Amino acid sequence: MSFAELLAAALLLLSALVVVRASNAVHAALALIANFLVIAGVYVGLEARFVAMTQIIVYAGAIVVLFLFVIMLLSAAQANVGKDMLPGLQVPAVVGALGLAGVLTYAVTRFTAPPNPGTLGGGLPQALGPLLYSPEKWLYALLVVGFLLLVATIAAVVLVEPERIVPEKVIKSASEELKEMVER
Amino acid sequence: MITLYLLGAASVVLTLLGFFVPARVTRWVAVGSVGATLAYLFFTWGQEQTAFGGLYVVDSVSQGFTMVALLGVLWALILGRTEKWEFPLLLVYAATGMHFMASSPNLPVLLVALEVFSLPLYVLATWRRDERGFEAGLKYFLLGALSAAIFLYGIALHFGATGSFNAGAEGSGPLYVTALLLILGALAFKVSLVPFHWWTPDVYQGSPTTVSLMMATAVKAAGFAALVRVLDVQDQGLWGLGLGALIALTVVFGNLGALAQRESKRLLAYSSIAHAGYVGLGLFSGTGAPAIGFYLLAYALSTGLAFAVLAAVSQGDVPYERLRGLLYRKPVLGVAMGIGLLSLAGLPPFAGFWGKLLVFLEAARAQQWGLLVLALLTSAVAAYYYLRLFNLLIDRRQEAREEGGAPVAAGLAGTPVLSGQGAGGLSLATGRSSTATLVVAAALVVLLGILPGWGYRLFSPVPFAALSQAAAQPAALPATFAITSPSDGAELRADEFSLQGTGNAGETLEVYDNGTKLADVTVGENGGWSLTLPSLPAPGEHTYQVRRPGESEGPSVRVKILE
Amino acid sequence: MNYDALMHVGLFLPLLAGIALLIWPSLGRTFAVAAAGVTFLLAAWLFAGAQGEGAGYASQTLLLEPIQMYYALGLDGVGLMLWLAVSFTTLLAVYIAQVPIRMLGWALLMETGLLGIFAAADLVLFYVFFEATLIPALLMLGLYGGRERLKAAYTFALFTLVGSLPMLAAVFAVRYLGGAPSFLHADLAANPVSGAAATWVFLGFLVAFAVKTPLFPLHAWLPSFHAENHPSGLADAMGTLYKVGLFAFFKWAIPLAPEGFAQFQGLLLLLAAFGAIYAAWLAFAARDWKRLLAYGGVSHMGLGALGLFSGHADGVTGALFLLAASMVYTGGLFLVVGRIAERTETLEIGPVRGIAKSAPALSVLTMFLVMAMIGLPGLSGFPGEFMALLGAWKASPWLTFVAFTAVIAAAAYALTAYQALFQESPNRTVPDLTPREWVFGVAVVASTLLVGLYPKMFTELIHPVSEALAKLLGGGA
Amino acid sequence: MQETILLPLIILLPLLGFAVLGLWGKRMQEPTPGIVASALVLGSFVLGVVLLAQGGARWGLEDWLPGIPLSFALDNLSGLMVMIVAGIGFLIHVYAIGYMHGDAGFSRFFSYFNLFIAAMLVLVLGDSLPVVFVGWEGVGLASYLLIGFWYADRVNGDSARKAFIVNRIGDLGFLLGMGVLWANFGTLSISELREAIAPEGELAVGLNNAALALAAFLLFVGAIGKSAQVPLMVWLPDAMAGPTPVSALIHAATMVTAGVYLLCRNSFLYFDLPDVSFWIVLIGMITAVYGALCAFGQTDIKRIVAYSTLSQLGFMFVAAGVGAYWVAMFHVMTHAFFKALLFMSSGSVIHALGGEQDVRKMGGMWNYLPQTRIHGLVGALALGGLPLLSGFWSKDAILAYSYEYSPVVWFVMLLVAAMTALYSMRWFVLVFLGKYRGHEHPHESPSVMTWPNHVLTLGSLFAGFVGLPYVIQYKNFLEPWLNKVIVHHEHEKLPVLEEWTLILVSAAVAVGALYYGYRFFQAEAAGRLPAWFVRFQEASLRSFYADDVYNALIVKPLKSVAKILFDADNGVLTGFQWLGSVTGTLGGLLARLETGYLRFYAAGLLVAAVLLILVGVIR
Amino acid sequence: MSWLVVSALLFAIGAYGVLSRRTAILVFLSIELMLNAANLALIAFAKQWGSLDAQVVTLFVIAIAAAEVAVGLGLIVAIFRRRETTGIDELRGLKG
Repeated sequence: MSFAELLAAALLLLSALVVVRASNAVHAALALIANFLVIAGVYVGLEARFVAMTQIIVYAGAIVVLFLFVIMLLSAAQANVGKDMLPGLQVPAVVGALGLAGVLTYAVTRFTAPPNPGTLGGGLPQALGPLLYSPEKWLYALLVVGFLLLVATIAAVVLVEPERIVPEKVIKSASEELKEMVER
Repeated sequence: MITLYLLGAASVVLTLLGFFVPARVTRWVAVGSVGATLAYLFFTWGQEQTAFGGLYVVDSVSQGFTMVALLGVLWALILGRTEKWEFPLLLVYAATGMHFMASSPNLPVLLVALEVFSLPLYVLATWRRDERGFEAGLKYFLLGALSAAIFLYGIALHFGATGSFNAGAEGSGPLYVTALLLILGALAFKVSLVPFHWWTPDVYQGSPTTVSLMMATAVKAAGFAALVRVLDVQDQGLWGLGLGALIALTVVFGNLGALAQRESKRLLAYSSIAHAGYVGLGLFSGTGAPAIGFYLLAYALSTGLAFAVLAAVSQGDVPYERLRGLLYRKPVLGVAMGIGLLSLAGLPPFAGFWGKLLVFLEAARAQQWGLLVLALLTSAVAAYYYLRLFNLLIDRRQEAREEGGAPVAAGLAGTPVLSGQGAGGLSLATGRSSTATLVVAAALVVLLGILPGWGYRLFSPVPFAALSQAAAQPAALPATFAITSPSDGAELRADEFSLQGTGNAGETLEVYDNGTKLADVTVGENGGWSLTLPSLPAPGEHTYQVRRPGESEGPSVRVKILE
Repeated sequence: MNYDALMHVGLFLPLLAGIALLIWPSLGRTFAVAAAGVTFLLAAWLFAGAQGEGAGYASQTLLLEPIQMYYALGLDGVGLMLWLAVSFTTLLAVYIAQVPIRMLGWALLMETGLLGIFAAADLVLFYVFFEATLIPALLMLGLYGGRERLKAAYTFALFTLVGSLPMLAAVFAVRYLGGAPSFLHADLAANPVSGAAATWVFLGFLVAFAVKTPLFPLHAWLPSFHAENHPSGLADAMGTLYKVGLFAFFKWAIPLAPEGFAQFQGLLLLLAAFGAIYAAWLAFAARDWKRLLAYGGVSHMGLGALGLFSGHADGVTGALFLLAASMVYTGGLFLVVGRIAERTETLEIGPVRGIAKSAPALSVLTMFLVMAMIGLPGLSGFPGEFMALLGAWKASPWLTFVAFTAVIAAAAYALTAYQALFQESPNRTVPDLTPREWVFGVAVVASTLLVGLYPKMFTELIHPVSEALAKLLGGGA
Repeated sequence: MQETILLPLIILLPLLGFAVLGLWGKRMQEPTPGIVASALVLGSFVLGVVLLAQGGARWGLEDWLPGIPLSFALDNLSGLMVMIVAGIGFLIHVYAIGYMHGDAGFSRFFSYFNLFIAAMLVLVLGDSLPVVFVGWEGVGLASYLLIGFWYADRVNGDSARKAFIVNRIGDLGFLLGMGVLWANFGTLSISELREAIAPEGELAVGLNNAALALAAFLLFVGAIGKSAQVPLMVWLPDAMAGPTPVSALIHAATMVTAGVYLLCRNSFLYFDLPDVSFWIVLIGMITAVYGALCAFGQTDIKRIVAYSTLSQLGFMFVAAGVGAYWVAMFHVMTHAFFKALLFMSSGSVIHALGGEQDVRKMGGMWNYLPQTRIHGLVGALALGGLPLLSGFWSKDAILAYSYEYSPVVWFVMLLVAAMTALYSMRWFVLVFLGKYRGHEHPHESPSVMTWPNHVLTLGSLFAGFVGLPYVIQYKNFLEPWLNKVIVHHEHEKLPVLEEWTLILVSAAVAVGALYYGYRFFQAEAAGRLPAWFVRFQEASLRSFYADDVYNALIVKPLKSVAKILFDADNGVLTGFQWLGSVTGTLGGLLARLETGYLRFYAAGLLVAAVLLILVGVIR
Repeated sequence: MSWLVVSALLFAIGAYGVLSRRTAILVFLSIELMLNAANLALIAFAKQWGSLDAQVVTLFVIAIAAAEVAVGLGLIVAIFRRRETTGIDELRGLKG
């Protein structure tokens, strides 16, 4: 592992810890953006330039910004609001995380590289394009992801829709119900 | 392919239609389109088809499980009468998502499909816009996202170990096992096997009853479709123990937890956990898919009946008191609920029994005796709480007083009593159409109970002849054959000498002497074979080996021949 | 003459009639009696038809192809006799019991279940009928029972369910360890399970059938089931028919796992003998007629079980004959007790005395049935008990002695109760038998007498089958 | 021995009577049911005698039960019994027409009476043991119905039930005996058993003696139950609750002797089993002594005669025990005559005194009842064993045979004979002599009651001459006739001198006891009995507290244990329910795992994932 | 090759974040972190296996994350509007 890679790895882990431990939600979000930027760099190193670009533009640029926007909207800056109802959960959290890390590293380090890897061609869009859009390859998956985005938008709209004024008919019957309740 | 087009077109059309026509029309268009897809599926049964380079596969698993999923969605559509047109729309989206999931062996597509039908569910869970609805939605969302992350990491490791994204890829070594188990964990979350079931009771209780119905039936079907494909791996040893532990816990927790419940929706949630455990039993033997399919169909119909009746009683909580003496107040609801409960308990004349029988047979075929006995004992416990509910129905004592003072019957007729209901809230499923679904479903449960053959044929992939032949030979056990005499290292004189050994009844084996093939031998009915050597062996060291035709190694015995 | 068609019609006729009654109770009792009557005639016809070649009938059609499960019915001598007993008792019950019409519907449903149990030639089909009969019985208890009916319903349902689940495991084990190609009785019997598996398989069957015999520890559900049921005795008569344990042991448990049976034979004989004397003793202390008859029934079945488990041909014949005969007279007694309860408004033994003075015919009828129950020779109780004794003696003399002291206890509790109700100085007058009850009385008396005096027409059919079983167990004739 | 359908007809006639009278009896006027019943019994008597004259008959139906034939056989032994049952039965039927005059259940009585005769005939004619058993319990049922005939008051009902239950205890012995025979010989037909056990009068070689002894003993237990021997004798005195003809027929002449008949019919079983025979003799002796002692203290006229029956049955069992089966049957015949006579004359006395049964309120009947007094006298003397009367000959034969068996037995039985003479005189004196202590105005019974007594008197007088001892040159008819059928040891004759001394000794004892009794009990009539005798009479009245002992030792504990078991039984049920509640609480614990905290769920999820992978990877 | 170890550690840290954070938004943030760890692993394996498919899948994952965030934040906002809090421990109505 070259020096640059070591540095990037350290940066990644550091920023991740900040995301997880920061007391202020905004700092956590910003640390996450930093994390994503470093990862983009690593992607470039791993010959996945297009993915690195999307990572920066979509992931860091759009998603985390949305987070920041929502944090501001709900003025929920201070991270740990309310009393901690489950103080005892810290121990399983740490033990669980360490266990997970241990198991995953054990598994990952058992990886045996295949004999004849193909060439990536730097993960450029020219190579990814045909893969993405040829019916034999991933077109179907793309369609499904498209559908997913449609669903996501409708779902988000429905979630945050204010109470719509309801046409006349419904309210009347509701009031009747009230009168009836009162008489009984 | 047509089902894909139908569902896709329906979703798109409905998305646009919603703005122009009143909610009632969108609801019926949605019912129409899902019904059409269901009909189409039914008529083009057995036609296998793969498209999009293997990413979209239409086989018996896809058709069967999609059918069950669409059934659940259709039922929810009919029961869910609401003012806001988005409700049927989201349900159709979920239906399409489930079809995606059921008909693709590709892991990333499974993940996306998982998201496609989960997102609408998160929203539907909060539909009643009340305290508990939002809580259910949030819990389901965050845990769902967490499980998606686990699923994704599983896919990454799976790719690392095998280099392919297809579900049934062969692999070995700790990386592959970890990948498989991560995926198993994520899917276990979806079908609520125990260590991953945490969300089920709270979400079923919090969300409106109609949505819970859809969750209990359709989501489970989609989840198991994926599980069937993922666990189609030949070497069962990899995930056998893990799944066994999951199922054992599920069956115990699901049933015992249900004993302590006081509210019927939460009880049905626990019962759905337990049934997920029973279905899981079918995953062990390779040929389990049709049995699992049939079980899910029977389960979907029975638990659907129970939920539909609860939906007619109230969209919110349904404490036991509300059901007391239902048979006398609302005979149709009472009978439907009765049939549903008895079928869930697995009593014979109903479909539930055949489902259980078939799944247990699969477990027996896979020699999972421990799990089988545990499942049987816990289903006895299950019988108790179903019977307790059943006894409530036929209890003649005083009528239950609904909290609002209005006896339950009145509550059924009027529009929902003002309890923080948004104008678009779900009204009670007491319309003519919902009672019609009850009757149809009850009839189906009884019909499948009497003629299980038809139901099973819906799910069995291989044309019948092959399957029955497969079932005929006693047990497709992992190959165990050996030479029993002479024992290893024995010294024998040349004349009194023949080879004996064991194997699967009716199987042919090849006997080799020092690598040269001596003769073929067929295993007798009692699983034993014997061969007297054609030519007297030359004195000296001989290693006799018996192999399966077409394999290179097998158990062998070293024998020293004297003069 | 296509007898198989008769068999199928006979099996499902009560079901259809029952459903029709449930939906349109306005059809009335005559419809129910007609349905039960036709079923009885069919059973009699089948029985007569089988006299000749003595083989009986069998028909099978594939029901669930992948697991080789058939809708297979097979009626040999034993099956025919039990069909006759079940259909006759149901006809009597439906004819005489004063109950809401819908309850008759449930009774007819239950009749189909029972006929199915005796006719099933496929293990899974047997299990289906074995469990399906539970539902109408449970509903009759739950819908029309007495005050504590829900508690009784729980115990009854749970005993049966928890009992029959190990049996489900045994069903799988028999098929997959025995290596039989299908679930048909012939195939399963052809390659029975052997070794340690046989013990487990038999244990599975044992638990389920012990609940239904009922053998000692698992009889706890019976008294509350009968005490809490509808006072008319209809549900109790049908409940008595549901005591299929002995038949099930005979047809399924023992042939399928003979080695398993050999291991449990000692324990079973002990339980049977103890059950016989224990239940008879309890009957002595029972304070109401229904518990008395319930315990009497348990004691009787204990004697039968002793005969069956002896493994000798005559013991087995005795047990099966006793099973069929006790269906008729114990069922009849429950119905008569129902009629008495309607006249004296109470089932207690004691408050009402000396009604023989005002109802002589009723007292003679009850005396007749009581005598049949305690096994007076010449009536249908005796041949079964006697053959069971002959067989049981060869198996274990001491247990036979202990068990058959129950015969003395039977005389004690039955006559004490009879005397308390009918004989002492009358403190009430009750109306005597109505014409409908006369017909019922004559039918019961005639059948008990005929079967008691001429048991040959049944034993001839059963004996070859039980000899085959005895040979299987090496017990000899 | 010809195969004829007429044989079952003997049974069907009275059975027909039972059915006809049972169903349509109510419609007939007063005497017709009695006449119909008596005619049917006479019919079967005549049929029996005719068939017997033709050398017996046989009728059988194969495989009534698998391996067990339904077969009847009439040979000399069963012929004798048929004559007793049908003959004396007919006389008692006629007598009953008079006695039951005016009773509400007149037709019901005669239908039960015919049922009894039919059952007794089945018992006697049955050639396979189960058929005998059908008759055996049939008579049990008939005696239950007849003892409890006037069921209105509780005492009759209780004694009827007691009789049935105690009989049932004996029947269990019979059943188990059959079980042993079936297990060892594979057949229960008497003729086949005889071939298997004693082909030419000797015990077949290589038989399993222990099983034989067990079977014999169990059948003997059955006989004890039916013939009211010592352990199971408590029901006979209470059986007097039934009408007097019932006591006369059932508890004197026929049913109680069924036990003796059973031993004689199966003599091939007993004749070579010394230890079982010893037990028979022992129990016979004890019963004889016990019966005699109890008879002294009784105050009810019928109970005196009942206890005397008990004692005479003891005699018969001793005869069977010592191997003299034909003598036992001889005593059965003579006893039937004079015991029926005694009962019927008591019946006439009761009838005359309008139902009064207490001897202390009787006396002086001599001058009120001209005919009954003769019957009473002859009956008492025959019972007492006055020489030349039938009683003497049969009792003397028993004493002779028991002397050969063992002098001790002979001496005890001689004592009992003396006591018999004493209490028979007590009976006669208290009823007929002295002055009338009651305040009814007795009148003689109608001729329909006295005529049968006349016949019986003749029988009591001359019945003895069919079996005179060899020393008296007069030909002995009974012994060869019966021994053709009964398997027995060749009995070598006693020397003439000894035979005569025995006869004279027993004659002297009888006459002495009779005379002393006549004198001694005049005092009781006048109330001047010695003190020790009065105390003895109190104990004897309570039949030496046998009933109280039985109640205390057996009946009460059984009832209380039943109560305890009854409550314990739903203990078993609560045991299962407790199991249910345990799973319930366990369920409660598991349900509480759902704490409701989302983070708790997330933690559960992740920890589960880690464990799952660990399980997968490590294994 | 070491990137795999890094991704594993990142995944574990994300998991710790999910368990220790007490507001919905930050829990969601940690889940995003875990998703990213998975992406990193995918890209690393793509490098080893030399197949572009993995990179295509990474793109899909980013799209899924976007969709999830849209709905998730919508839900959180809706809950905030109703209960004025983002703390997840307060939402404890359903239990048992």
